[in-house]
Amino acid sequence: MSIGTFILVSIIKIVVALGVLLTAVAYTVWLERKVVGHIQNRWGPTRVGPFGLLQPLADGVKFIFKEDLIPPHAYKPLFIAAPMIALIFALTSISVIPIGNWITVFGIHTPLEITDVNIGLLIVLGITSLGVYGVALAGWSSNSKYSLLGGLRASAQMVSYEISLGLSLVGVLILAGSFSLRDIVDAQAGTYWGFIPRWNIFQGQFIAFFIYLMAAYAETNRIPFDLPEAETELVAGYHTEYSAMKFAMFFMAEYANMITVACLATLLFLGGWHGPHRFGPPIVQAILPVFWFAVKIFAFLFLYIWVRGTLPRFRYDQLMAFGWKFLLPLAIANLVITALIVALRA
Amino acid sequence: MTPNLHLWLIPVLPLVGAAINGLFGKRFSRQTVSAIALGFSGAALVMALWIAAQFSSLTLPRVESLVTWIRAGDFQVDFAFYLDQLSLVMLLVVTGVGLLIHIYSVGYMWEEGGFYRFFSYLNLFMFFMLTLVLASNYLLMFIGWEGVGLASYLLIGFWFTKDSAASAGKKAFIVNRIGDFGFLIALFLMIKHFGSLNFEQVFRIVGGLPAETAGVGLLTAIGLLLMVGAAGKSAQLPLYVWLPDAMEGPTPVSALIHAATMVTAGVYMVARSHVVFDRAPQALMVVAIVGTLTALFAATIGVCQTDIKKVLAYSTISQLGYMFIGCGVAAYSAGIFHLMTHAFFKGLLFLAAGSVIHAVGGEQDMRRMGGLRHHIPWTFWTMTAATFAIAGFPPFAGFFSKDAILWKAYLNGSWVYWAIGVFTAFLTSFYMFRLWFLTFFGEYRGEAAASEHVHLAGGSRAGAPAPHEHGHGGIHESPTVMLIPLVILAGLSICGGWVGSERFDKFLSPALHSGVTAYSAEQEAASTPASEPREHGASEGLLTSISILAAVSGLFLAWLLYQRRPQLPQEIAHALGSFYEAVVHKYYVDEIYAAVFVKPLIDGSTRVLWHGIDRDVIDATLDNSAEGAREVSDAMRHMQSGNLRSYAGWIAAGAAVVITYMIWLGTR
Amino acid sequence: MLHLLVFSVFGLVCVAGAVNLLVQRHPINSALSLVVVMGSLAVEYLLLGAEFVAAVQVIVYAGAIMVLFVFVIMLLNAGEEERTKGSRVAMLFGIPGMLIGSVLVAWVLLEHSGTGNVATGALPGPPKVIGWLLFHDFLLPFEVTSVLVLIAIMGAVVLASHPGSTQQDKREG
Amino acid sequence: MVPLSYYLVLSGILFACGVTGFLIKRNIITIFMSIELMLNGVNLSFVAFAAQWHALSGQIFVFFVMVVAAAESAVGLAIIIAVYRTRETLNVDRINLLKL
Repeated sequence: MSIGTFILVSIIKIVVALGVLLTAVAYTVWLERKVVGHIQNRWGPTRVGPFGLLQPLADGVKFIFKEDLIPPHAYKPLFIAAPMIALIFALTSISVIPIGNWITVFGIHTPLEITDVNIGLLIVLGITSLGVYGVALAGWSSNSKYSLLGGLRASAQMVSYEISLGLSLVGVLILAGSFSLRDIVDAQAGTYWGFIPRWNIFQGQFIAFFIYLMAAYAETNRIPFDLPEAETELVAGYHTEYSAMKFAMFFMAEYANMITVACLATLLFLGGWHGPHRFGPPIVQAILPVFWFAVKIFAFLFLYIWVRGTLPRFRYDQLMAFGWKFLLPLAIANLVITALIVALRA
Repeated sequence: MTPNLHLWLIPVLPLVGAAINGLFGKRFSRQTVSAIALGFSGAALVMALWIAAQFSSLTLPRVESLVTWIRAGDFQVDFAFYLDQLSLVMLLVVTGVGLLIHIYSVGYMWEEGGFYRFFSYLNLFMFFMLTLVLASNYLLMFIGWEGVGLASYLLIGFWFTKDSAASAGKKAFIVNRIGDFGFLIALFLMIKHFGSLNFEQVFRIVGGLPAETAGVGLLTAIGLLLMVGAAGKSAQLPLYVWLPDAMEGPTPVSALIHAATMVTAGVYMVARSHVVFDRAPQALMVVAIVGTLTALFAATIGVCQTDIKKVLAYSTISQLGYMFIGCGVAAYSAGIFHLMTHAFFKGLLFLAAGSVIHAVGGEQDMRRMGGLRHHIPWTFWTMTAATFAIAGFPPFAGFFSKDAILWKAYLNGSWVYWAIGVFTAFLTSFYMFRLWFLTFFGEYRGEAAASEHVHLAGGSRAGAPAPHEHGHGGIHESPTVMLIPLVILAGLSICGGWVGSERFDKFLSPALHSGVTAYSAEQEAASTPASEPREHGASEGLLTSISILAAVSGLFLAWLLYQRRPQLPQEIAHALGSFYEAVVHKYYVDEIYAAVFVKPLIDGSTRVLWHGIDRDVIDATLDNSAEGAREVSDAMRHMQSGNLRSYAGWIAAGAAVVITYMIWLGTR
Repeated sequence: MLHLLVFSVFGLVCVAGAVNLLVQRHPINSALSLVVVMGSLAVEYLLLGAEFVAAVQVIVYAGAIMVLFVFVIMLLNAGEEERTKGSRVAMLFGIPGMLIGSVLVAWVLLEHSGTGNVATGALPGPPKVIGWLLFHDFLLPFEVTSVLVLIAIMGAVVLASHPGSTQQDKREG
Repeated sequence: MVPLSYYLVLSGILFACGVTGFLIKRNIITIFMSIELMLNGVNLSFVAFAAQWHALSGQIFVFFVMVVAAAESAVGLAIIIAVYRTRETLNVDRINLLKL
């Protein structure tokens, strides 16, 4: 493949991926409002379009046209930069996430991801670990008590849970023996006794999945760990002072992060794009992996929203104690046991 | 392959006892402490007996290696244990007498402070002594050798708050060091020339060398150096001075360490190294001469001592001299035989003396005793057995062994050894019966000054916890726990010699046989085998009679002087004048040593080493440099501004200098 | 050529970040400049092939250590730097010393080691190999460092906790 | 193809910037960041030399440096917090009690 083709293909993929991602973000918001609405025994958005399907569009338009307020004592450069940082890092991490096998279109053989690197997981982790800057800086630069508290909480919480998150992944890495997301997915191909898929979650990584789930909720500042933006105590936490498109950026960043986390969960624990796909015509066979992938992400996001509609919020010291005194030891124990089993099996 | 005997357990068992008592004994009751101490030393005895029981079925000598200790090139030293007839005898003596004295000590030390400490030390001593006896190489033996010295030091200074006890401990330690120095050099010579310290290898190599009858060579040097070590440990001339002072320790210690076991280590070592001595007649001769002189010398001092324990101490030195005579004329088995019987009766003598001291409430001066035989009959009768044994009356144990030594001395050596030996035997008999009469017969002389002597006794233990406070109530027999060992030892003192030196010799001969004997060679040339027994038989009878006569005359003389005509000794003392003075003052040996060695040493180290070197050179250097440092620091301390950035500035400047220098070095 | 271009671009970003760290008076700006330096250094590592080092650089340095810095700045609400003149020594000796040292070193480096070229991705350090080295050849240093980290954790907890707060916790608990 | 010395010079510049920061900055947190900058400069030279000599030990050393830096910053920042509690300033020119 010549360098020109490479750049062309890459640009196409980036555009497509970004489009899909942003659409997904928009409709995750819609999904959340709908699902939470039904959980709370109401309808959710219904007015704009059928089933309120055009609601995200309307929201976007609203955000764009709202007045962009900047508080007078805010530290302006960072106040402006913070939401951008948050969104950029949230969107970037999708670039190394594969959504399917290699495909050949018009004689060009290319993977179904923006770029295929063999330390993909590390890159995702690195980028998500930078996402905390957006939140922290937003909280600080707003020069507001609520924001500062939210920012402090967010940075402490994210740094704390990042450790458990990373450790919960190490078990999977040991099983797959690679940092490449594609390799990890490939390691989960096949089934036990013909019907139990060899997903990591069924390979003894159940506890790891649980830890990942908890840590991921904390990393994305979602209920039950949404202390940084706890609206009943901090108004809206770190984005109290934000409005209009800047607020929208934080909002998009949060949902993009959710999707990234869902992608990672699917890739690492739920077998990625593997599923029963040995049927149908060739075109269906080519599309099916992507379909399974999307289904799993949808299930994961649904779980996210379900939890949000169900669980109350932690107290802050409970949150820290849970992360350091429960999740972290559990993650270490899981890691040790997994390593032992792998070592003994070898 | 014979089953493993686990020889290492024998020394280690007492060590465990020592460790338990030493570490936790403070919290234990006296009963627990004594149970532990007795239990572990008893276990060692049981093991020794078990080994003795199956002794005939063993192939000897037997070496059991535990682990390698040192390995350097070809040179290797193991923690290995060596069992043959010689070490078996020593093993039984040490564990048996040791256990008895342990039992005795329970009664003797019951009222003392530091009870657990005493038994911990005692067990520690057992450990080192058994290591010494069972070692299969000179280095391990040396460990035991040093270790018993340590235990001895600790026990002599057991009442460490008393100055005389503390300095006696130090004296024993230092004098022993002199001997150890010789021993060490002997070991170095062995390493250099034989490349090994293992008994088997050393003896094999030495066995291949010719006897140094013509001149003085390596073997003579080694032998003499070993003898220096032995003289230190076994209190021979000229290194005997520590033993009388060692009587500062508790009496059971004197019995166990300074009579029965430790001081005989030198004899054991000489016997163990007989291969070397057999090929070094000159060294052997030195051994014999030293032994003879010591025997006579100590005996004469013993005659005039008034402290009951001091008499026994000089008696011990004298008897050790006998053993060395035995070894010195290549009659090692006779020496070891005497060692064994001596362990019985001298241990008994000390224990009985302890019982006497116990009875009279801490008094040690015989002049303040007398007439005790009715008050303490058990002690009296056991002591009588021991006295007759040491004096050499048949059929007591001492007779057989002493006779064997004298006979061998006459046969293998010279009549001079024999003559002095007999004279010494006479002296021995005399002073022992003197002790006997003074202590047990006549009137009790302490009564009149009862309050005074208690006071004196208290004074003599100034500062130390008075050991026999409960003795105030008057003269009384010791408790049963102290009498049991006395009775057993008395039995051994009577019967211990019945085995006969011939049979003993035969039993030991595999261990002491070395092919070449310095004397046997000449002997065989001189006399035909056929005529030997008859000739020997005749003269042996004669000689035996003479020595019995010596013993009897000693008894008679003592009776005459101290029972019949008690005023006579004073007159004799006056008549002898300055000689008597010299003897009473132990020939001024301590004073001579103090003047010749100690004082110059102290003066030299005070003037030269302390004032000259330490104070004027070393201390001055330090003081001046410290002063200089302070002056420089006074100037420099202004750099210490407390400002972080200034420090960083200095670091950067310094780094620049270093970089510049390094680059200058690189481009030069 | 591309290599040199990328190197130069990120090297310049790097130096710019470092200089900005010095120039900025507000610690948070300095911290963010340092993050930029670290990010561009990660790219330089990638250029040299050390992908794992680059990833760890981002995760640990930029993602954890610098977050800690920002956190502390926020916590203490550190304001702009005061321009006190506390140290003449730093100016009189430190700065010249630093200049002399760095000029000398730069001269030596350019003069004496300029011949060897480093290819793009010269030495890939795949995680597997790195891990193998860490757990075999460098096991002892690894363990020692882990102990160091443990001590550091405890030290940080002890230092940062309010004096007397432990007793309070106990009473409450 | 980039000469090794370029990398080294870059690392040297970073190190020099760190030293300068240490010398001229007053805020103790910034001074701390200068130290991190120096460590980063050193790390770069480690990786560059590793690539030059094809020895992965260089990269291993970077990990150790990072771990030490992490430990150091944890303790150091804790110290800064403790100092701020008592002295209520972050200016090192005002924290100069440790002197004769």
